[in-house]
Amino acid sequence: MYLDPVLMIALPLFAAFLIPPLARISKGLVKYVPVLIIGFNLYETVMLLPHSMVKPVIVIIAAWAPPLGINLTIGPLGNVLALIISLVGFVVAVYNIRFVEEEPNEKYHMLFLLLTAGATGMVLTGDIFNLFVFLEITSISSYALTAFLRDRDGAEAAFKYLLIGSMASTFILLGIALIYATTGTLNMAQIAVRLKDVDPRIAIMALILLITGFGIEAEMFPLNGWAPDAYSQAPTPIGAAFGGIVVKAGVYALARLIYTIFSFQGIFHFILIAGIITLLIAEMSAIRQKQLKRMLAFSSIGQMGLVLIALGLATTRGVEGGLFQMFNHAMIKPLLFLSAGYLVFYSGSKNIEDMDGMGRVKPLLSFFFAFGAFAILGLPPLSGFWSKFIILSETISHGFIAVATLALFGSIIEAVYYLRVVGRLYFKAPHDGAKVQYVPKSALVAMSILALITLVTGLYPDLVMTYLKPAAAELIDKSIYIKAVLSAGL
Amino acid sequence: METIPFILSILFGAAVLAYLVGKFNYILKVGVSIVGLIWAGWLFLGLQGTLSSFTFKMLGFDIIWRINPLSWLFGMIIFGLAILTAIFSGSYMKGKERVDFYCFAMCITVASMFGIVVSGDLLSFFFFWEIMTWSSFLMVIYYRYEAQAAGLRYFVMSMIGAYAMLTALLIVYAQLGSFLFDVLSAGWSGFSLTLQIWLFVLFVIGFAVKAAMMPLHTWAPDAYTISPAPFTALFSGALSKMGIYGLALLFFVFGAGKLASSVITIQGVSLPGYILAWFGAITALLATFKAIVQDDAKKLLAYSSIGQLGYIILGFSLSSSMGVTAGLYQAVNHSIFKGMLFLAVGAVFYRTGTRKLSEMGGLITRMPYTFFVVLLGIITVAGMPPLSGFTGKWLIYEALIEKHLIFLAVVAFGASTAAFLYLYRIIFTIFLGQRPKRFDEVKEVPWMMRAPMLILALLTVYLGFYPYQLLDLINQAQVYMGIAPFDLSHSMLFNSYGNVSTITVMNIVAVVFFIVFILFNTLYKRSRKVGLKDIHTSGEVPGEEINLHYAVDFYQPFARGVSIFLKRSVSKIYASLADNLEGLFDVMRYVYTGNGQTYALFVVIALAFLFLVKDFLV
Amino acid sequence: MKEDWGKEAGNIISKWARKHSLWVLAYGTGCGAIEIPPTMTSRYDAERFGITGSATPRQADVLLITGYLAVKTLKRVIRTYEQMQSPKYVMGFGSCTINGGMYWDSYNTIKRLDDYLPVDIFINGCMPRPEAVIDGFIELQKLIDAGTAQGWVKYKENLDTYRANQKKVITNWKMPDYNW
Amino acid sequence: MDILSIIWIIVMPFIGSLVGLTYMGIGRKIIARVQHRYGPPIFQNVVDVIKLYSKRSAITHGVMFHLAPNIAITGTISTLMFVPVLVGENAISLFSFQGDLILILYIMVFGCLAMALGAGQSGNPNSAIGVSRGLTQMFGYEIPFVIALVTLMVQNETTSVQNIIAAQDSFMHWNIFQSPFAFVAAMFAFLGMMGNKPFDVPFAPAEIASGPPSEFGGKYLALMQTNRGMFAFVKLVLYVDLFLGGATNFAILLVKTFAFYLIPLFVGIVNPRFRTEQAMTFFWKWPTAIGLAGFLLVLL
Repeated sequence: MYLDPVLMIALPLFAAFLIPPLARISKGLVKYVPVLIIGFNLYETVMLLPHSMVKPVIVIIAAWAPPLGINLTIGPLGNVLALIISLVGFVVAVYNIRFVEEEPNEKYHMLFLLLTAGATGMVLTGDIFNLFVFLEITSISSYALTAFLRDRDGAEAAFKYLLIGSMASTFILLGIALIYATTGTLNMAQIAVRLKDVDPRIAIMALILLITGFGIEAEMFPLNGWAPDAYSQAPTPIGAAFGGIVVKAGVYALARLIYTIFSFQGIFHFILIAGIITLLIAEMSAIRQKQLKRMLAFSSIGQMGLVLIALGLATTRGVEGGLFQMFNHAMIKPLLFLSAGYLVFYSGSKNIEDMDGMGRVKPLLSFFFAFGAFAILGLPPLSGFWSKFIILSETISHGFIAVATLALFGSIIEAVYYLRVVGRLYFKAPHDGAKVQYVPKSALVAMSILALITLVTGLYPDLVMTYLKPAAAELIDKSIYIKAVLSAGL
Repeated sequence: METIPFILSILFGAAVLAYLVGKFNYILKVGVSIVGLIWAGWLFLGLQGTLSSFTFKMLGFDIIWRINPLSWLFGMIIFGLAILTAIFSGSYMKGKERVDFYCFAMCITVASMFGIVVSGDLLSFFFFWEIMTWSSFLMVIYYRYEAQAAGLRYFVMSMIGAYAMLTALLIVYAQLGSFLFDVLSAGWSGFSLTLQIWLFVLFVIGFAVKAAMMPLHTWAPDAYTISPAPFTALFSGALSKMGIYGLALLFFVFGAGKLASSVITIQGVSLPGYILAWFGAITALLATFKAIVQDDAKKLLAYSSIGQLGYIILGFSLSSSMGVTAGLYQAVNHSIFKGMLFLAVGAVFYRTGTRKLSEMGGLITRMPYTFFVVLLGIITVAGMPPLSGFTGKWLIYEALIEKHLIFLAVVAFGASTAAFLYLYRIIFTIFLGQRPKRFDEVKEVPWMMRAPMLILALLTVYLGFYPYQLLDLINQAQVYMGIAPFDLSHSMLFNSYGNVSTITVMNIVAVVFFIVFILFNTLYKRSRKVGLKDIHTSGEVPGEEINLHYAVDFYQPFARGVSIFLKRSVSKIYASLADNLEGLFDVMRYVYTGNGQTYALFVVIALAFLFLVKDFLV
Repeated sequence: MKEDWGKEAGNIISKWARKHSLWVLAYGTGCGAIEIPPTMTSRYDAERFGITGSATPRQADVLLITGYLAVKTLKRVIRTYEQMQSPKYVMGFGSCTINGGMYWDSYNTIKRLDDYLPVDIFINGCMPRPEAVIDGFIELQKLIDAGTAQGWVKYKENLDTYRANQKKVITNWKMPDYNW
Repeated sequence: MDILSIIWIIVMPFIGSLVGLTYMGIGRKIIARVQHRYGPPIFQNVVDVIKLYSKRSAITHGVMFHLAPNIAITGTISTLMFVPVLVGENAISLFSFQGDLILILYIMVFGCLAMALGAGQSGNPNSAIGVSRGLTQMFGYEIPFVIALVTLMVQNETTSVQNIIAAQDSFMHWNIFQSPFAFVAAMFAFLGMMGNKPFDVPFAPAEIASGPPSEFGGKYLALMQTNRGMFAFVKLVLYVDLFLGGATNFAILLVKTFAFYLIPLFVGIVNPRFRTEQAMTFFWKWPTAIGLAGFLLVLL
């Protein structure tokens, strides 16, 4: 039984603004608010799943039926992504309970809630301008969160992020304006229908602008310059949230754009090539990194490259694989970030070389990190295996053997740098005076959830795949989506 | 419940259980794993001759697990060796740290190997293959601090192999739409020649890494050396056989053997097979050279293992009835003797704490059982007649000569002769010669360690008498693989070229030995037993501090003679390649400069680029 | 009766074989060593009597001591002798082994080898020529044939006496026991 | 199996060792004559062995030391069992109806390995050095030897010694003429196998005190010497079987084997000693090249 899906956006927004006053009443209470609210979101998305799988749930806001009014279109895709976002959000929120001890933590929680709300909005909305608005909400809270630690590096990273992010906003806004000017509508389904009659030159302009804009959010090369800095300088949970939430929303937007709204075939090849380049360059950069979180950031970009390859294939199975990869990445990368956060915290240094012997000193953390590393390398029986397998299988089926080979080459590089870190954790003698320390229970719970999901999905991938299949179908066959949205108004 | 998934769940369950209860009690965790392995092995033993299979769907892929004579044969290798090594490690690992981790990884490795042999489709084959890779990686890095480089190299090499295999199997899937072996064997001949060759190469790379074929062997010496001794036995005895099993699948189940007849044949051997045979032979020879100059007992055996696997590959790639029999026989035999040698070296390490050949000596009186095992082991490795090794060697040479592959035969013979050198070295420097004073109080290992070694040792004697019992099983596997079974009557090996009766050989040797022994010992008074140091040293009485054990640089003249082969090393090439690549990756610093303006510029460039190519986007 | 005959035949054969196959371990001490090469090589060719050099004491039958023995060398000689397999014979070569010869008053050489090792035959002279050496060997063969070359039995029986003598001159006695 | 062949089986080892030792004695005599000496009687080696058997005491260093000569002679006798001594009407082939060349090749090494083990347990560094040298040299000469054998096997399409002999039915069909290259290669290998100069570095008496057997004395050495004689005989018979078409009676056998025995002997008389690695690499140059040339002939 699900409540009104609008609550999934409204409640976090409302709660976010409620936090500062609440903080005046009780400092301790504040940190449980995100857990509660995002927990509700999680519940909502899970409850919605059976419904949206059958038929997209259209929520009409302000009594105007689509295409006239603003609406939430909770198709399988949106729902699955919302589930991913709330899951990651929930886990990160649980983790936050003890991690963010720093003042002013109410702002932190507020921004985090905003970020989640924005991302959820992005994936649920059926209106392209709304999408933009939610994107802005997400982005702005991200900028703020990047600089949350209020040190020099954080500020610099936030500034870079802000710079690139505003370029993205500009381009997206321009693109939307172009579309609106030619089609006269902002509803995505409606646009998809009307775009056929639009002068293709204008359409392609709009597409280019939008692709560039969303490509920045989706960490497509060469638009991802902001990512390494932002990931590594932001507080660790936020790094996890970037990987698990922001990027996922960006990719969602990109997918929606190229699959549903526009129907240009050439763009898929572009995405494919961009994907493989992104992957290779990211992996090649990652291997040279000296900072743990920065390395994870590059790895995250690399994984997104794999998702882009999958999306570029434009086949049902490929998209399924891509979505599965997104799901897995959303589980594994936060796991890595969260464990890395405490590793960095305890070792007192961001550098990989200072992680020596952590396996002795902090066995559980190191275990989770190693577990995540193994999962992201695609070692069975962990979930990363299946998504990688499907994507590569699909890539090769379509004759892109070279792409698959390059991707595998990237994977080998990935194995090298992850194992180097794992090696340092376990194979180097710990520094003098280090003693066994255990991390807070909340963090452990957060990481255990992620690890468990990774293991269970790996052993029984069909569990997730059942829900990804309709989502992929929605992307591939856009008529389902369009029909559902447009018929809702009748 | 179906037997195969049941066995798998026993093994995985034993792994997890051993890890969990391992926190509490030593006997419990070792006991759990041993009991689990024996239970699973017992169930598996009962599957002989049955064609049990288990099918289900996962992610829309058909998965099938089944038993056939070939997989049963390899499965028995795995379980036999795994149970013995588990018992061995029960005593060996006592008092070591992280035994729970050890038992866990051990059971997982066995489970994954079992999974590989029962897989009836490429997907689960690859799935278990990868599990095997990481679980054995966990074992390689057991001694954590020293093991990093070896572990990393092992893992990366394995990944390269696995990904080559992945590419191949995905290509197969793209072509046939199914991962099933049956579909593949039916569909292989439909592929174009180029595709067949590509698939062949990719699969061979995948399997050759595990089988440590040169030049993909560089992980093996270090990984074998550094892993805990009981596991090394399993590693070399069973895990490397998975590469061989893969090759068997590739040639005879997937149907790459058919590629054979369509292309050029050399002396009745297909070109790819012929090339592979050369790789095998060269591996056998060069690895043997390398083994001769090692000073680390396990490294020596590791190179020896690489060399022996070269023989097996050689046998398989001939694709003839005899060659395959030879390969399979040698595979089983290699598991037995390499298992016993690694265990024995482990036992020596357990008592002396060193693996350096030049530091040991004269342990024969201290560890007679271990000596006996090593003695039988080296006789078997050398392929000398009374024991089981001879049959394998005989089969390989007959197979080569039958095909008139004389150059290969000479290389193989040469490698086999060179093997005497390192075999003698290992038994001499450890057990014979002078004993350093600090090992005077060394004791024989406990029975829990002795028993597995002795069982394997007696097995070689038994097979020396009755090789046909093993050959029977091999013949069943060959029938499954679609190869004419090797013709054998009881205890007689024969082909068109010659024949050997192993029982006669054994009997002659035994009878002559005992006659001479009795004559020699009854006609004479007992001889005087003298001490180790009581040797003629030009009348000098050697003091305790004088080293009379000739063990350092034992084959220095040999090393000088073959220095041309020894000074080049593939691993150095790989290392420099990796270094250069990493240096190249540094170029990426020019991409991610950390400068906001640059990134903004990238965005603009990307936009401009998109505008330029906009016609292609439509 | 029959057993005796067998023993007798065995004795005869073994005596004959021992006599015709003398493997010499030449302990090349002192100046006498120089006489051994001509004895063995083409000029005098001792090999025609079945006399060959042997590389190690384990294989040797005859210990040929070619000259004076310093106390230090005596120790080695004793060790070498004890490592030989019986029956074994000792041959003193030159005056030095008989009475010290020109070293009769040296502080550091032994004067009479027979005190320390059971010498079966002495070859007189300083130096004895190869002819004399070969003559010595022939004499030794005769002794073997007659069954009187029993030095090794003597040594075994009178080990205490020999040891006492040996220990008298060798002060730092650190040798394994003669063990049989 | 009739009574006669059983008798032959029992008697043959004795004959073999006697013949082998006598050849060695003759060899010593010949060497002496070349060096302008009179030389020992030709039965000198037999006398030596009898003397060694008559030694009253022997020392042992342990169980392998004790068993080594025993196993070594077991290996040699077993080899003898598989080599057809005489062919034709009065064939003496012992067990060699199964005479498989590969089996012979491997069982020949059996005794050597046992010797090496015994030498190892003696604890004398010289023995170990000798074994190390011997094995190194063995690896050298096995290459041309194997090349020759494989050539023969492929040429005759059999691995049975019986069949190889049968193929050499007339004088011109002897393998020495049929495959001269293989013969030359095998002859080089034979030089190494017999351990005469210039390939006597494993035993070098003046350098490492006769190498492996340096701790053996008395009955052990006696058994080893017997073994040595017999082993020489076995090798000679094998070579005669392979290259000279076997022998139909003892007279011919003795003539042929002695002819073969002379070759390493004469080479040895006039040559100094090779160093170990020289001895090994020597075999990889001309002998191997000649053998491979023979290969090419077979292939064509």
